[in-house]
Amino acid sequence: MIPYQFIWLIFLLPFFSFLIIAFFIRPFVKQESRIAGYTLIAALSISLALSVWTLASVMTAPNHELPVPVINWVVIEGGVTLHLGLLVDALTAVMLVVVTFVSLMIQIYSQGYMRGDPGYHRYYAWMSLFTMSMLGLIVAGNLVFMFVFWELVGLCSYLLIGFWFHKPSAANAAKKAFIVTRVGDFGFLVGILILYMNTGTFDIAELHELAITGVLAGSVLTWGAIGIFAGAVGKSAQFPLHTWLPDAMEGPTPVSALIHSATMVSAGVFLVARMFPLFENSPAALTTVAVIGGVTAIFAASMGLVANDIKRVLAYSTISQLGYMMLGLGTGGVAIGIFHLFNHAFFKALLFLGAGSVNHATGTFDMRLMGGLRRMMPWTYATFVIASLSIAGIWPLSGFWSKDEIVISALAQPVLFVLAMITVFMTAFYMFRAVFMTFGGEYRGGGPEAHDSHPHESPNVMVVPMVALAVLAVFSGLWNVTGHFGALLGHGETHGFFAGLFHPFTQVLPWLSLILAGLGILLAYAIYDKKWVSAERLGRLFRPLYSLFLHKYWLDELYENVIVKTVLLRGLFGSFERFDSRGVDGVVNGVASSAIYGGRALRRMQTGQLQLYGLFMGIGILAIIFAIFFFG
Amino acid sequence: MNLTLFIPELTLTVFAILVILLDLFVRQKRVLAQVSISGLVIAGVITIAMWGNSFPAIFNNMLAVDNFALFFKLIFLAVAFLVILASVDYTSRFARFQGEYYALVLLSTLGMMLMAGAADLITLYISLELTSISLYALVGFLKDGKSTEASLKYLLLGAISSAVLLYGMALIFGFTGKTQLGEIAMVIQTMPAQTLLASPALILGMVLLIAGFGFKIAAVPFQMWVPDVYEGAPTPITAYLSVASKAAGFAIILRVFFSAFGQPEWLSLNWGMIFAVLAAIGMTLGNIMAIPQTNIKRLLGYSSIAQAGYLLIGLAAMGFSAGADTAGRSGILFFLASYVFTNMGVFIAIIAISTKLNSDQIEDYAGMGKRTPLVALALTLGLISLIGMPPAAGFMAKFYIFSAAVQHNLLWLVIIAVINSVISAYYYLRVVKVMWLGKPASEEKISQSGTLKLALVLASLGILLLGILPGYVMRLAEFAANMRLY
Amino acid sequence: MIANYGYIGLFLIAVVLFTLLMVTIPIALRLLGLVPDKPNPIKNAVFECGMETIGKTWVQFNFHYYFYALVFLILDVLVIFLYPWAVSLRVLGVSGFIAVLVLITIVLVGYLYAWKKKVLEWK
Amino acid sequence: MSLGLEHYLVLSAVLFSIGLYGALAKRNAVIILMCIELMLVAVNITLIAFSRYIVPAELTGQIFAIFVIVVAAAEAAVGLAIILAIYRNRQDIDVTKINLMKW
Repeated sequence: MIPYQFIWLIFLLPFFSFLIIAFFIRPFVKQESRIAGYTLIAALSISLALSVWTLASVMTAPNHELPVPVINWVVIEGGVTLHLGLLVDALTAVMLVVVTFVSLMIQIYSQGYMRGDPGYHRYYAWMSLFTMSMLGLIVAGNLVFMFVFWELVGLCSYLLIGFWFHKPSAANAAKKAFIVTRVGDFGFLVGILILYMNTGTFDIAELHELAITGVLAGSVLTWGAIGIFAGAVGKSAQFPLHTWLPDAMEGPTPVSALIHSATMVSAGVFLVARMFPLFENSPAALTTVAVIGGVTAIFAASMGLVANDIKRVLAYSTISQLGYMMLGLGTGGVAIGIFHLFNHAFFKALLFLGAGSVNHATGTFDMRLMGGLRRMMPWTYATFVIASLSIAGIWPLSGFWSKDEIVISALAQPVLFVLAMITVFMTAFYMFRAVFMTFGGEYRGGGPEAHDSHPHESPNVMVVPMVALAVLAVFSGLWNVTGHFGALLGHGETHGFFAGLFHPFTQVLPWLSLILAGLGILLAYAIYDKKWVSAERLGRLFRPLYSLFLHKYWLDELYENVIVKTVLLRGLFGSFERFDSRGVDGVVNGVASSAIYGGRALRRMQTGQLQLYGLFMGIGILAIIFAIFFFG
Repeated sequence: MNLTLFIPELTLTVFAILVILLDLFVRQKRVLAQVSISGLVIAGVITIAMWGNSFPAIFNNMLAVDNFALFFKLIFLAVAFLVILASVDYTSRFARFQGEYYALVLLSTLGMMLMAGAADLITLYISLELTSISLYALVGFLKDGKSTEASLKYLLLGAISSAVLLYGMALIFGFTGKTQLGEIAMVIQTMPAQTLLASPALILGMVLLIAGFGFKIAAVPFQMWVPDVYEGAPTPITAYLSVASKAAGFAIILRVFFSAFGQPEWLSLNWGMIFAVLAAIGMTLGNIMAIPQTNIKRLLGYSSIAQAGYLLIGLAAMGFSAGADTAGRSGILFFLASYVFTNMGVFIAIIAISTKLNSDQIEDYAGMGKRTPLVALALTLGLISLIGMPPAAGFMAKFYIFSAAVQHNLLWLVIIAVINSVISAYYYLRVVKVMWLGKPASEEKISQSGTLKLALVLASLGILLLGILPGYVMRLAEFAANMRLY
Repeated sequence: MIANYGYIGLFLIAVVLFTLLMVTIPIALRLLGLVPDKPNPIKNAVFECGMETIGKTWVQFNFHYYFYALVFLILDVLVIFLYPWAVSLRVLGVSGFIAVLVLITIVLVGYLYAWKKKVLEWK
Repeated sequence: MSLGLEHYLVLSAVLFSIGLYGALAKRNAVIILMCIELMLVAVNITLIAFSRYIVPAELTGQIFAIFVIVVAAAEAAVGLAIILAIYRNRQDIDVTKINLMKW
C-alpha cells in the first residue's frame, strides 16, 4: 500500500522541475547544455514509478479506492469548505500511469527533436508545468481544485502551441486554442455553480453520492451535467468547438504529440468519466454525450480522408477517436471509454512521434512531397505501420479491443452504431492513405529546407521511445481481453465482451468491423500504392463530397463571414487595425466583435464634458428613485 | 475618553506636519520619503498591535475602533506604503513640491483611516472630505494640461456628489433626529412599519447616500469621471485612487448600510436589489468600454469600474442576507485585500515602464518581455489576477464573492459576472500578448531602481500568497467582518 | 415627527427633475441638430449681460490677491471654531482648551508654510 | 401664517436645485464653484431647520453646519487654486472647452 505523501509527490515532482528549470537552469546555464531535459526526465521517471505503485496498490485496495487525508484549503465561515483533497481510485491511477509514461517518452524524444532550438530551456519549463497541471487535474478531489488545474492546462497549451511565437500563424493558433476552449470552460464553470447552488458542495465524491442516492436529480442534475460536458467538449475538441485542434499543429511536434495523446484533449474525456455517476443518472445528458461523440467521430474522419498535411490527418483522427471515446462513455460506461483513451494514448503519441521523425528527415509535413521512406527509415516505418494497424482496429492490436467494445455497446442506438461502423472504414482508409503516401512509392524530394536529398533514420534517442510506445501499442489491449480492466474501473459492472484472445472470431460484429477495416486498407493500397485507381478520377467521381471534405464543410468559410462582417464594422468605425482580433474564431469572433462594436459605440457617451457627467449622475439618481417607488 | 486608541491617526498627523516643516528647511528631498515611510510603518505597527480584542468606540461613539476599522486601516497604510515606494523616482519630475506631495498622501491616508472608523454622519462627512480634498490636489500635481483638467473634473464632480451626499445625510438626520449610526438604526427599528413606508424621506436619503458613496467607488452611473481622471493623474496617484479611495468608499458603505440600514428586512432587500442592479450594469459597461481603449491607464480606469461591479455583488449578497451571515461582508474584505496587491502590482509595473518610455500607449509596450522581463512578468501576473484566473489572488477573491452571492440566490448576477470575466480576458490578454509577442521598438534593456523593484516584488508576492494560501487572510476577513453594533 | 414631512422629499424630486429637464432640453436639441451651433463672441462671452470687459478679466489683478484670500479664509474658518468654544469656555474646561490649542497649532503650521513659501510678501 | 419646518425645507430644496442647475448648466468654472457652494448652503439650511424643529434640545444640526461651512471653504480654496492652474495652462476656464481627455 503506497503512502499518500507519495501520491502528492507524483504531481509535485514535475512542478519542482519547472521551478528548477525556470529559475535556476534557464537564467544561469548556457544554451547548449541539455540538463533541463534531464531534470524533467528524472522527475517524470520517479513520478512514473510512483504511479505504477499507486496503480498496483489501487488494484489490491478495497473497492479500488485509496483514502487520502485532506488538507483544508479554504474555509469560509458559514459557507463552503474547500479540501485540498485527492480522489485516488482506479480511474485516477490508470490515468496517472498513462500520462506519466507517455509524457516521459515524449520528453526523451524531445531531447533529440528540440536540440539546438533557441527556446530549449523554455520548452522544458513549459512542458514540466503542462505535465504537472494535467497530473493535478487527474488527482484533484473537488471541482474547484480541478478547475484551477483545468485552467492551467489551457494556459500551458496556449504557451506551448505559441512556442514559436515569431510565426504569426503560431501566435494566432495559440490564441484560437485558448479562447475557443475558454468558451467551453465557461459552461464548465456554470455547471459547477449550478451543482454547488443545489448541493452546497464542491467535493466530487460527495456529488457522486448525492447523484447515486438520487438526492441530486431532475433538471438540476441534467443541466449541471451538460454544463460540465460543455467544458469537456471545449477541451477535447468535440463537434461545435473542434476547430482549434487542427490549427494547434503550429507548436513543436512533441507538443502536438502530448496534447493529442495524453494531456490536453484527454482531459475532457477524463472529466466526463470522473463525473460519470452524474451523467449515468440523467439519461438526457448521457444521450447528449453519446450523440455528440458519434457525430464528431464520423465528421472528423470524413475530413481526414482528404487532408494532405500528415499532421492534419492525425489531428482529424484524434478528434474522431475522441468522438469514439465519448460515444463509448455515452453508451457503454466509464470502463469502455477510458479503455479506448488508454490504448489511444499510446498509438496516437507514436503516430505523432513518427510524423515528427519523418519531418526531421524530410523537412516537411506535406505527404505529397514524401514517399519512398520505407527503405530509408525502417524503424519509423515499422512503428508507424504498427500504430496505423492498431488505430484501424486490426486484431490483435490494442486498438481492436477497445474500439470493438465501443462499437458493440453502441448497438443500443442503431443510428450511432451505423455511424461508428462507417467511421471504422474511413479510419482504416485515411490512416493507410497516409502510410502509403509517406512511405510507399518513390521519394518525392522533401520540403524546401530538407536536410539532404537522401533522408536517413533519426537518432536513437528519438527511435527508442517510438519502439517502446510501439510495444505498448501492440499489447496494451490485452489487458481487457478477459475484462480485467472493466472490472477494475467499472464499479461492479463487468464489461468483458470477450472471453479470450480468440473469442472475437466466434462472433459476428468483430468480423464485420475487421472486414470493413480490411476493405479500407485495401482501397488505400489500391489507390495510393499500386495506383490501380487514380485518386484524381475518384476525386472527380465524388466531386461534391470531395470538395465538401476538402473545405472542412465550409465551416471556416462560415466563420470567415463573421470575420468579414467584423471587418465591415471596422471599416465603418475606422482605425480598427489596432485592436487585433485575428485568430479569434467563429462564434467567439462574433461575440468579441459585437462587444468591441458595443464598446466603440458606448465610449461616445464619454464626451469629456464634465457637466454631461454630472447630468448623467443626476439622471441616474432619479432613475434609482423612480425604480424604487414604482417597483420596490 | 481613551486617546490611546487614536494613536495611529495621531502619529500620521504628526508625521504629515513634520514632512511639511522638513520640506521647508531640508535640502536633501529623499529624506521626506524616508520620513513619511517611517511614519506609515510606525502607524501600521501600532494598528497591528491593537488588533484582536473588541474596543469601544471613542469620541462619544463618533469613531469606532473595531477590527473592521483596523483591517481597513492596515489596507490603507499598506497601499500608501507601496505608493510612496513607487513615487520615490516619480517625484523627481516635480522637484519643487515633493514635501507637499508626501504630506498630502499622508493626509489622505489619515482621512481614509478616519473613514474606516467613522460611526457618525459628521465624522463620516469630514473624513471623506479630508480624503477627497487632498486627492483633488494630488491629481492636479503635474500641472500640465491633462493633469489639471483631470483634477478640475474630479473636483467639480466630487463636490457635486458630496453636496448630494450631504443632502442625503440631512434627510436621514431629519428623519431620525440622530447622526450616530447606531442610534439611527435604533430609531428606524422602533418605528412602525407603515410610518417608514409612508415617508419617502428615508428612501430618498438612502438613495442620495448611495449616490455620494457610489461616486467614490466608481459605481455606475456615478463612474463617468473615472477614465478621465485616471488618465490625467500622476500614475502613483492613479494607483492610489484606484485602490485606496475605492476601498475607503466600500468601508463606509459597509458600515453605514450594515449598522444603520441592516434592519428591517424589506429595507435591506431594497438596497440589496439596488446594488445588484448597479453591479450588473457596472461590470458590463466597464468591460465593454474597456475593449477599444489604447491608453493603458484609461483601460485600467474602465477595468476598475468593472471590478467595482464585482465588489458590489458582495454588497448585494449582504443586503439579501439582511446582515444575517458574514459571507457577503468578508467576501468584500477579502476581495479588497487581493485587489490591493493586484492593482498596485499592475500600476507599479506601469510606472516602471511608462516613466522610461514616457508613453502610456499599449502598443508602445511591445517587447517588454525582452526589455525588462521582471516587470513584464509582474504585470502579466497582475493582469491574470484581474481576469480572475488561478493561481492568482483574483481567482480566489471572485470565487469567494460569487459563492457568497450564490448562497443567497443571486445566480443570475453570478452568471452575468462570469460572462463578464470571459469578456475581460480579451482585453487584458491583449496587453499580455503585446508585451511578450510584440516587436520591441528598440532592443536596449530597461533598468529599474531598487525601491521600485522592492515594491513590485512585494505586490507580486502578495498576489501569489493570496491566490495559493488564502486561508489566513480569509480568516482575518471573517474576523473583521463582525463589526461593532451599537 | 419628520415622517409627516415626507412629501418634502417628493417635492425635491419634482424640483430636481424639473432642473434636469431644463438642462437636458438644449443638449437634446443640440444633439437632434434642431439648434444651429454657431458660436460667436457675444454668445461665448463669459458674462451673459452687462458690459463686455476690456482686456482679459484675469490678468487685471495679481494672483497674490488669491493667496491673500486663501490665507484669510484659514483665519476665517479658525474663528468659526473659536467663537463657540469661547462662548462655552467654562463648560468645556481644560480638554476643550487643549483641543483648541491643537487646532491653532495646526493653523499656525499652515501660516508658517505660507510664510516660508513667500506668499505673504508682495513681489 | 407662521413659519413652519416645511417652509425652510422648501426653501432649501429650491436653493439646492438652483445650485444644481447652475453647476450643470453654467460654463464658467468659477460660477460652477459658486453654484456648488450654493448647494452646500442649502444643505446647511436643511440641517439647521431640522435641528431646530426635530431636536430643539440638541445642537447637532448646527455643529454639523459649522463643519460643512469649514469643508466648503477648504473645497473652494482648492477649487480656486486648480482653476488658477487651468487658466495658466490655457488662458480660458470655459468648462465645455476642457475636454482633452475623452472616449
